[in-house]
Amino acid sequence: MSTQVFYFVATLSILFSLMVIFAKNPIHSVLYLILTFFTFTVHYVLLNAQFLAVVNFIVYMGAIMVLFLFVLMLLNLNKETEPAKSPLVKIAAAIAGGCLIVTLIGSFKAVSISNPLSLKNPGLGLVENLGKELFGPFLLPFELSSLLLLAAMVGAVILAKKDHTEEA
Amino acid sequence: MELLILLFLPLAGALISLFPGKQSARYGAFAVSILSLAWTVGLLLRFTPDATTQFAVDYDWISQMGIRFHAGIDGISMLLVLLTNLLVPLIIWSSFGRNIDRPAAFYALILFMQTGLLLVFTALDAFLFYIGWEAALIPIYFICAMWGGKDRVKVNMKFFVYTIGGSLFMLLGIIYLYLQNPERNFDIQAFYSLNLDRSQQSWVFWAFFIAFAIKMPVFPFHTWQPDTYTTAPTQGTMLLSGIMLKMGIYGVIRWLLPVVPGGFQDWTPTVIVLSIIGIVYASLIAFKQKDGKRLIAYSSIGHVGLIVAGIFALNTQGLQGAMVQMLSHGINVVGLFLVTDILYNRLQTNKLDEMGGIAKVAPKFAAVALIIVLGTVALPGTNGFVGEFLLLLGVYEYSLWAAVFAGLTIIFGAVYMLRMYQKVMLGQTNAATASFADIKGSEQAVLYIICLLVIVLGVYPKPILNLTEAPVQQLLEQVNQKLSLVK
Amino acid sequence: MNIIITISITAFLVLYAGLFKAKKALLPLTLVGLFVALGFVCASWSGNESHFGMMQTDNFALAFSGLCIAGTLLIFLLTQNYFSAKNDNKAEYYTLILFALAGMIMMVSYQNMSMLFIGVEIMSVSLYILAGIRKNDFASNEASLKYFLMGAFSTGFLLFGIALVYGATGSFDLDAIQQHLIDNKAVSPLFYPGVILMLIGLSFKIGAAPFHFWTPDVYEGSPTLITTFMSTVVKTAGFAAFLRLFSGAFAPLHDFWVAPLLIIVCLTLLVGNVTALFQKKFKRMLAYSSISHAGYMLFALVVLTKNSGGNVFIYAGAYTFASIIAFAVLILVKQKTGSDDFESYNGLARKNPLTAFTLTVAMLSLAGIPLTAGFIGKYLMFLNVMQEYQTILVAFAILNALVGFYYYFRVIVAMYFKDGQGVELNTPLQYKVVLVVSAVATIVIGIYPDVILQLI
Amino acid sequence: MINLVWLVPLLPLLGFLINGLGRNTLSKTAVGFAGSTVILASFLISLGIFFELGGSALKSHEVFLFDWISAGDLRIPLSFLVDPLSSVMLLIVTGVGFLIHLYSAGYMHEDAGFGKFFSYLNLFVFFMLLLVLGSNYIVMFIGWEGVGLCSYLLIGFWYTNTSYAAAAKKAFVMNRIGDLGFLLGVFLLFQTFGSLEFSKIFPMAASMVPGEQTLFLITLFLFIGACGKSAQLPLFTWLPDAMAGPTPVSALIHAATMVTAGIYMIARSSVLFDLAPLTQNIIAVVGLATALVAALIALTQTDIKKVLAYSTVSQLGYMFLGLGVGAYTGSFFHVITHAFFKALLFLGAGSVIHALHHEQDMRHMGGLKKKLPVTFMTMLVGTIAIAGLPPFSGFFSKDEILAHVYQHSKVMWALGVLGALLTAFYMFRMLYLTFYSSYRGTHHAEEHIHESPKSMTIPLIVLAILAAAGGIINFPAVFGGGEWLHHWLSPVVNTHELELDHSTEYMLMGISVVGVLVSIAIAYNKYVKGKHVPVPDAAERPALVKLSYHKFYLDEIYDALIRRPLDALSGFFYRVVDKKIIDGLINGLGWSTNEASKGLRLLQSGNVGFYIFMMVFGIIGLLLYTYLSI
Amino acid sequence: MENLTQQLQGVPLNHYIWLCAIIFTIGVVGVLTRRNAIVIFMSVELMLNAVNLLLTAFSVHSNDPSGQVFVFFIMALAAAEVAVGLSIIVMVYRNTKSIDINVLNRLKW
Repeated sequence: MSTQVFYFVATLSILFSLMVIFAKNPIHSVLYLILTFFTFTVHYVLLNAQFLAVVNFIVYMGAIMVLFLFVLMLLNLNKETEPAKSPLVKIAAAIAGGCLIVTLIGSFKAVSISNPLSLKNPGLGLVENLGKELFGPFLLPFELSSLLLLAAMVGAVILAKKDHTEEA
Repeated sequence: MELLILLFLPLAGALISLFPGKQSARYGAFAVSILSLAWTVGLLLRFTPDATTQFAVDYDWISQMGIRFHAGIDGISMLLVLLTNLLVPLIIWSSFGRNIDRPAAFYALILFMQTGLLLVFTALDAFLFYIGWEAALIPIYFICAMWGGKDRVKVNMKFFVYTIGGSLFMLLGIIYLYLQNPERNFDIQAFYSLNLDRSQQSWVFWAFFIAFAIKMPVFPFHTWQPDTYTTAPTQGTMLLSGIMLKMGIYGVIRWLLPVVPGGFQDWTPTVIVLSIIGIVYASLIAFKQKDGKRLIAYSSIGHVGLIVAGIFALNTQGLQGAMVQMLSHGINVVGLFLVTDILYNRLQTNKLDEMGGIAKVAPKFAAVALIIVLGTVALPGTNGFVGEFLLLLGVYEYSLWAAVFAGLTIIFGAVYMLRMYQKVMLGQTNAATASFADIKGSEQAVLYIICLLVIVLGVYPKPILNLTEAPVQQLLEQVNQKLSLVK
Repeated sequence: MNIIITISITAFLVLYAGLFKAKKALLPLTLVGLFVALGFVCASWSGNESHFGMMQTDNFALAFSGLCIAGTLLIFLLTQNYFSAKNDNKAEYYTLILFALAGMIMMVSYQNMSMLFIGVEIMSVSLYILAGIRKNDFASNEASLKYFLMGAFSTGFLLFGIALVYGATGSFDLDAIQQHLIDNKAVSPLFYPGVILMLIGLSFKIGAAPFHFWTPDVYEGSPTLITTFMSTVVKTAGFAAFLRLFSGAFAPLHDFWVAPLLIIVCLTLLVGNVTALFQKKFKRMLAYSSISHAGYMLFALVVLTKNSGGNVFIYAGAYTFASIIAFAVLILVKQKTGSDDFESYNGLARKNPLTAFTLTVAMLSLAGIPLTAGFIGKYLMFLNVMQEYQTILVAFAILNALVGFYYYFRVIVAMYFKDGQGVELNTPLQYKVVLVVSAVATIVIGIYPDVILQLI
Repeated sequence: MINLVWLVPLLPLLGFLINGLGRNTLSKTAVGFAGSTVILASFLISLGIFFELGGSALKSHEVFLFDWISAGDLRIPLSFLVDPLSSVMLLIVTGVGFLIHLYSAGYMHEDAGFGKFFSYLNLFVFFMLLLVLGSNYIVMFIGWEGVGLCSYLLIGFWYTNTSYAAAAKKAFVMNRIGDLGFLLGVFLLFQTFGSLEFSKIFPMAASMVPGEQTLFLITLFLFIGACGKSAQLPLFTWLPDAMAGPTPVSALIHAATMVTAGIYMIARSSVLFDLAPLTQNIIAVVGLATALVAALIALTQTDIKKVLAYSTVSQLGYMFLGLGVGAYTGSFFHVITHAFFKALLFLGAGSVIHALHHEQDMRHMGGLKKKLPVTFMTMLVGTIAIAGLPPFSGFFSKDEILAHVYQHSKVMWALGVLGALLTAFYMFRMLYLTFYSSYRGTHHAEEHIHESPKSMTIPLIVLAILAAAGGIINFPAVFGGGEWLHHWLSPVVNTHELELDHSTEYMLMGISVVGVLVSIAIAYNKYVKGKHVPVPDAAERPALVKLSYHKFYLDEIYDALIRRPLDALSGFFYRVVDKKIIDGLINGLGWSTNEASKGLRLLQSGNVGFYIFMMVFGIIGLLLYTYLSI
Repeated sequence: MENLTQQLQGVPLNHYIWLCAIIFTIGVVGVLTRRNAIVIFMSVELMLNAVNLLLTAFSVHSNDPSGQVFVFFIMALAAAEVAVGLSIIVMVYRNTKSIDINVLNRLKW
């Protein structure tokens, strides 16, 4: 048993994420993405980051992905309308991706951290612990991220709103 | 303080002349330039012709970077200040009969440039020197590009980029010297006392020399010059050839020679060969030029080549010759360009083939033009001879063969200048030149003054020689002393 | 801290004012807010206050905050006559700019990478929106989407880098990271790709090659006012953020990241200058010029000295003032002629001497001609790298600067030396103020930079 | 009087200023009066100086005016040197000059540029006096170049004629070629002796070893200078062309004074030249060659002034020949006598031309003996003098030279005599063609022929007397003469005694006199008896005659060897090197940047996908660096 | 649950890094290959999630909660970005009736 769960879930993550980018129909992509996110939630659980697991589940799968779906439906894009990119581009992309992964992993080549993860503090990922961190040292960024959300809100409203007035 | 007034009087004049009405700009600018000339003469009277720097000013400027507003005048500077402040009024005056579009801007730019030039000639801080160097370039670019002739935009862009490219490399050299200087400042004395090794000197030499070589211009760096001289408005050409060109020569004497004598020495043969090629080459090209302005432009390259060769020969005669010749060349070339301007103004062409017989209808004009031409071909008794003689003597002391080839300028100069004179003035009049009006008014006044200078300086050049004698000697001693220290 | 609060509150007030249709109050309100913020900048000068270990309002931060606020102020002044009467989005416009400004204040003063991240994102998100705020304008849409897609993409790299750095050092705090680097001779190999990825992420934000591709398109497509904002204030803040990280926390690893940085610098200079040469549109040319200036500003990182921050500040200041002039004139010209081609500048100087003169000053400054602030900036940059005798780099930069003269002078040539239809721009008072103030600042810094150098 | 020497050149300068400034306002009489009077005054002062010098024990006086140029150890004062050599030369210049001024007042009376002409003449005299009086090589050089300038101005006096203007330019440029040599010599002198003062150089040089390389170079350079000014091979072609100027100019400049400057200079530097035997040989050969070539050319010329011009070149060749063999006094003697008779001949020719309304072609003259008696008589005197018949002046001076040549080399002497025979032939040919037979011009023109006015004939007469009696000043010892000039000059000029015995001298004289008489007889036979008239320009000529007629094609050769290659080079440099290569390189840089811009611009394709691709490549590259560097 | 996680703590950190790198790269490849703006955007989300997982793993490894807090911020950003991004896409779609990024090439050169 031991670590095999991780490898199984990891394989699933990779598989689903590949499906996301290879699915012809955008709707399918969304659905695979949801599956990918689900496997991520499992990873969080495995890492004992329960709070993140929950948030990931709610925010990503519950909110974000629904938003994606909604927009796709709204724009009526549930068809495989996307003209395939030329094979050249695909090959180039594959090579680029391959290179990227090779160099990326290659640059960790001397990673000495092959020691297994060990959970020193089982309560690390719990709400209590994170809450203390969040409202302690990270209070300022937390408060300021409200600006981010507000800006996004204002932006989403003005951009998505239908109007025909136009500035000079 | 006296120096500050000298430096900034034209600038103030430039600002003032921007504001009043269009016509008063002309007189205002002229008045200011005359005032500066008067002030210069005043300084000259109080000037003691020895090797010291006088009227020095030294203020904090950009203290964080070790930059000071440090300027002063010694004999060499005085000579060039005199040249500048003498020629600028003449140049302004020469434009009186011309219909100039946007006169306020025109005269303001000239005066602005004057301040830049004066800064160059008096700066004792390398940074200030550089600032002046560029401050003189900007206005002349505008003058040439705004009031120039055909292709002015393209030609002037080339000129501008070419020259500023050179000067940026000089800036690189200045920064290098600054960093080598333990006191971290740009003071000229500190630069003089630097003791770089040969290879450093060598490349600093080129960093500076390229800027100077382009400005003068020396042989392979000259191709901007004929085009620019040809397309620029005459006043612009006069400023360029009469004064601005001397910036390069002055730079060599003040900032190159004493700072990196080792590099100077190592590259002397190369530069002398280049300048002599320039003399022969430019003179030969001048032989067949059809355009008067272009012909003078090439002749100027040849003359400058001789000056450079004289300086690089590194002896008293060569340097003193260069001093005299700087002044003489400034006067002569301004005269020549004024002559072409008058021709162009009357005939609407610079083509020599379309002229002829003007001496018959405009004898006064022909006479003064002849005097200027003779000054240019260095006839003894004119200012050109004194300089050219000393320069050739200097070059001769460097090498017989160098002098033989450099001396060809005496022959070639006569060939192309007389050819030009013949084509323009002699022969029969044609339809265009038959109604050529003789000079009068400001044209006449300016040309007469120039002729007077040509002869007076040729007959009695002693004051000029005295002015620069002491600093030149000191320079040579300094260089020799420093050379003995270089590994 | 006070600064961010002031700006945020101003943003809220403006938003509400917009809600209550108090259009006339928007600009005064904003200006007052910004002036107050500027006042706080001055008040906390030399305070070097730490805010929860997340922000450090040291002089570096304050100076850049001040510059960003001042730049924004000038840009707000350019809103006169910019909006049509029927425009409903004016308040949102203002609010988003203010939000972005708040984000930038974080970027210039962060002490923790989370602040950097949030600051960057507040700014970016606001800008994505602002770029696309002309909803019916195809170019604006395109700019917005391009900016957004690429921005999000690059954010991924920035985050990946942050994650790796965190993995290597176990902290987001800059001091802690620096300490870690100093203490441990052998840094975790995770750190190196982390640094590189952060370099990539930040290079994107400042538009350095080869991550500059968004710049020209977005600058061209966005509303000119937003382009002004992006190319001046935003860029300045990006640099400050870059500098804070690399000349602070990552400084001990300078030898490692200087080589890729040099490549980036050279590419940026080359691409920016050479491509700008062939542009037909003034606006797009300015976009490329902003790329090339990013290259020059990165010089400060090539050789780290104690003056690096100050040097970038001067450069950024010079660049900001000059660009604001350029864009202000661009707005005026476009309003009159409807085009941002170089041709529309033909003969402009005859009827608009003041405008032409200030634009000339701006171009000279951008080109780096002495007696303008741009020269001092370039000089400082050259001086900076010459401390380690990077002669070849400087020579390369000089060659690029020469190319730069060509395109900067094109507009001068058009205005002064070409004959045009003699357009007379209607220059409102506020524009005149901006133009004159910026031009005077450019010249004053150019002639007497001591005023600023003594600050830092 | 010697202290007033500065007045000598100053007066003509004053005349120049008066005439120059007042050329439009002063009347012709006033101009002529002023112009001539100043020269006369100078002449009188010179005379005073001459006699004072004769009476004084000190034979060399320097009059310092002011320091002209000084740089380092170079110090060039503007000062005058009065010594036997310069005092004699002063007399010639001012004396002959005055006569020519006087003559010009009549000759140029109808010309519109009368005032200008006089001012130029005065200026010329000024410069010539500077040349003569200068106490160092540089002051001499001022005059040297100054006379060149005046020559330019006067040759091109009728500048509306393009070919005259071209001739003027040619003269100036050719002179300049020589001047460069002069200057180089001066530089070498300065380098060797550290001074340019005659009074410093010559004593120092006297102690040098003969035949030293430096001295050879110095003298060679100086000789090149002299070649230009004194129209020696290969730089003589300007002088015949210089006949474009008004005839008094030809007389003054191109016969009597300026062209002798080279001889004067070498005579002055005789100390140096004596120490450079190689140069002397070169001078002798060049002089002889010039004498012969010019004489051969003169044989077939049809323009009266051209004949005289070539005869001048030929005579100058003799003088150089003399200098080359060390006969400085002889050469200088010839300078003086030549000044008399050549001025006379030119003025006479001018009188003819004046009478014939500017007709110069001898083919259209003839039979003028009756119509122009004074001119004829004086010309006859001049012709005999130049032909070298005793007791006219030319005989003595030429024979002194030839005697020295004989001593030096017999072959050269033979060739020299040949030259003398040719001289006699072409001079009499000229005389016969002009004055004998009958008039060959139009009948209409014939009626207007009249003798010249007094102001022209008086100088002719005076000069004729001088030409006839001029030999007296150095009457040879062989005839019991005192050789006054020889003694007078000996303090300054290295004089070499003739070491021939009297019988040889008589023989030499005899040979040349007989030869001259024979050639005169041949000429008489051909042109007076045979009434031979040269064929028109276009007509066919025998090859040798053609060669002579076309001046050995020297102008054409120069054209092909120098002018055209230089012109071609000029065009090549301008169009190819300057425009294509150097400028092309620079423009090419700009062009390639522009092209690079065009290319690089395309990278910005507008396609987000492509952009991201590029970014990813950048990222991969940077990561690769990371991978490799850690 | 607790037991399970305890057992799974044996996975080496390396493998987390590799996993995240792979997912990240898949995201990059997605961005490269697709033309549909929404799918591209989803690929970006994939990249962000990879980072999230990596941060969490590091956080656990170094026993420091701040990493997880950072993940929280990233999620906040993701939400904001999605809101803005999707509205931009909607806006573009309104004008062009397409969300193919290749259509967006009017701004070039």
